[in-house]
Amino acid sequence: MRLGVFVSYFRFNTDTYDRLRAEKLGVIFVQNGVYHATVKENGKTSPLLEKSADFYALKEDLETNGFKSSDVDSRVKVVTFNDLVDVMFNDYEKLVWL
Amino acid sequence: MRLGVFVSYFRFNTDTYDRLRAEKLGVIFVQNGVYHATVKENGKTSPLLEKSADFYALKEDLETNGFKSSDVDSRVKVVTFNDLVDVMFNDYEKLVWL
Amino acid sequence: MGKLTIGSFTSLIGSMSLDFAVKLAESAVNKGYKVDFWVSGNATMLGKKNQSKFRDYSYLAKTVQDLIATGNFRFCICEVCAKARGIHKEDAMEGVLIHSMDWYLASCFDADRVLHIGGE
Amino acid sequence: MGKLTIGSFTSLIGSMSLDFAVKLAESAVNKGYKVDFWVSGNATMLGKKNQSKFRDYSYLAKTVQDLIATGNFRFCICEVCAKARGIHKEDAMEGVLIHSMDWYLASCFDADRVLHIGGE
Amino acid sequence: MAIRKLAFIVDKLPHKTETSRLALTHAIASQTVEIYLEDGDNVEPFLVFIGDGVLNCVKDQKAIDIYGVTSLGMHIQNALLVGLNVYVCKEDLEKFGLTEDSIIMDAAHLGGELKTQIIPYTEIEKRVEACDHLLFF
Amino acid sequence: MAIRKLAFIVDKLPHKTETSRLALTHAIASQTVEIYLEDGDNVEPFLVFIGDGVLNCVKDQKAIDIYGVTSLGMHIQNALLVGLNVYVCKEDLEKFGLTEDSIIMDAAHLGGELKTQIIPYTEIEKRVEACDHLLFF
Repeated sequence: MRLGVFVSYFRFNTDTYDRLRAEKLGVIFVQNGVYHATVKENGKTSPLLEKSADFYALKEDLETNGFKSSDVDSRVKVVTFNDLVDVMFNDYEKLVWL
Repeated sequence: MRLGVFVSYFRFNTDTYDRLRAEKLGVIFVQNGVYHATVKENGKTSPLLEKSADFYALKEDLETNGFKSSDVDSRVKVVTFNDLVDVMFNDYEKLVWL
Repeated sequence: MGKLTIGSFTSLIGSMSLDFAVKLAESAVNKGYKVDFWVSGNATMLGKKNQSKFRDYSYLAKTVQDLIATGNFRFCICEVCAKARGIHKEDAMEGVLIHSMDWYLASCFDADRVLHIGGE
Repeated sequence: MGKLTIGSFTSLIGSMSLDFAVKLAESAVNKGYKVDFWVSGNATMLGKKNQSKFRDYSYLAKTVQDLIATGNFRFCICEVCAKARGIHKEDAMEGVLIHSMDWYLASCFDADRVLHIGGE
Repeated sequence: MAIRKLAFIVDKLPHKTETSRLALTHAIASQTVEIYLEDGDNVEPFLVFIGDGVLNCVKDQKAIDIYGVTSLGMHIQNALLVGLNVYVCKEDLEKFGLTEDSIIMDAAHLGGELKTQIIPYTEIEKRVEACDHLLFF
Repeated sequence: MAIRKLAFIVDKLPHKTETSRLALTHAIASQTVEIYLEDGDNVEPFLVFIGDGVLNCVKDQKAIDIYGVTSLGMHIQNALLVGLNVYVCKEDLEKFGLTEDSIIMDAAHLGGELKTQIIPYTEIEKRVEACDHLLFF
């Protein structure tokens, strides 16, 4: 299956996230999830980025929280709401919000 | 200071909890906080119980979630809402809800 | 073009998940998709009429009404969730549908994509 | 006997923090304490009139009204938080006070204990 | 004529918030969905409890006595009663030291025949893979 | 004649939920509290950002442009403008690799004189110890 996973929290129990598998897996950071794409804690990037997946971060939510595209980890693609609709319809068939 | 700390979550970022210090510290498990007093994960009790503090768990919330007083860790005192009012007024002067 | 069904529980203002969901719906409708938007739990507050606009509080009522006016957007609140919160038929905004939870499942039936926004 | 001031933001029904807070207030009033209960954010929903009672949804409106009737319990909703959610003076339950946030701080001024229930 | 399978996945705790409850009430609402659909069409929801979500299944929850609100346990019994499949992750139960005896396994006292199914996570994955839409609560 | 010190402590993130915002709006409401109090009595709130809460202070938040709602940054400037002390935990800023340059340090462009104070956690503890009531958001 092609599965798109929305992550809206920075702090959450990641047991479910860690377990999710799919032929094609996408992780979309929105709301406070965007901190996974931008901040380092004690110099370390988010462990969520270690999963084998395509990563996206919502531009509007990055900016809401004071970040620019240049602050985003190189593994993460910045998308707008407009882009996100295409990602949802073209790249994934099932979507979940953790 | 005499500080009473309410814990209503099972999963939460415990950075603030770990840092809190007081001459007299009380931790009151309510709502889903009661799981800290009752469940073991992989055989281990909650790390929150390792703090130097007096622990309480709300009887009504234990029962709401299907637990009895006999399921509660021996370090934790079971209190009712009625008891809790006394604890708040007699044993602590400042109260926080994490 | 396909149909997107969005379901959300999270409260108006107190959570920005609903702001996210409304903006996503808007983008999808603008691109020509049909969107069904189901709100239950605290999200039913978004169906309440007479919400006031202040700078310190997000305000989604206008966008929802504009989207309804396009004809490609259905907005439905859970009847019993709303009533429990004191939101009855006469308290609802114009154009808002009020149904039982089965409406949402029926919408999922012929949806091409479903985004169910659970959480707290 | 002393005074307890409780402040809560969390939503009606969607979160059970408000159920906890109302039960705590009830126990304190029964023991002879005075309680001020401030609700802002989504918790202002608790001040809405005509909440319906269903088994699948917690129902606090009756307890709040009984507590108000004791004369030892003041229940105040944040005016602007409520208006943003479409809850205006005419939508409020009887006996409910409506003030700005400064009311809460004034209540904290002479409170013996303050329990501020933040969180999500 | 089509059946759409919907997976209702609960990985959060009961009672503090409304999410687990809404998973149950929405899934049970499938009983009346046909009024909106054409003859022969239907949805088939099933419930999955994983991670912390397995704690929703613990027996003897007293929410109705204490807070006057239906417990998650009662909702799970209702789901079994109307014939919804309820899957609970074996490994996660074990992680919390729970067994068949500690959780709600049936609604026999209400006349229900269906039982809760405790299955390994790999089996849950197969069922999730086979569904049309995923709803995480 | 008494002054009650109230500590408003923010350890959660901005924007997703309303909690950080309500910390700021409630603290700022102290400007008008005297109408309820006797002459000479007052409350003195101060704001503390610790843990994840320090991320509320990051500059250039565009919440107003994107979601039409005041950003946490704007609220912090308002707090400084009305003369509330704003303390930010030094160690937590450093943990996230943030500096004075990355956060809101003043409301100078609005005519404010007060500056954000970056102090070690032990200093925050002293201020919290000295307050009458603690409000965690």
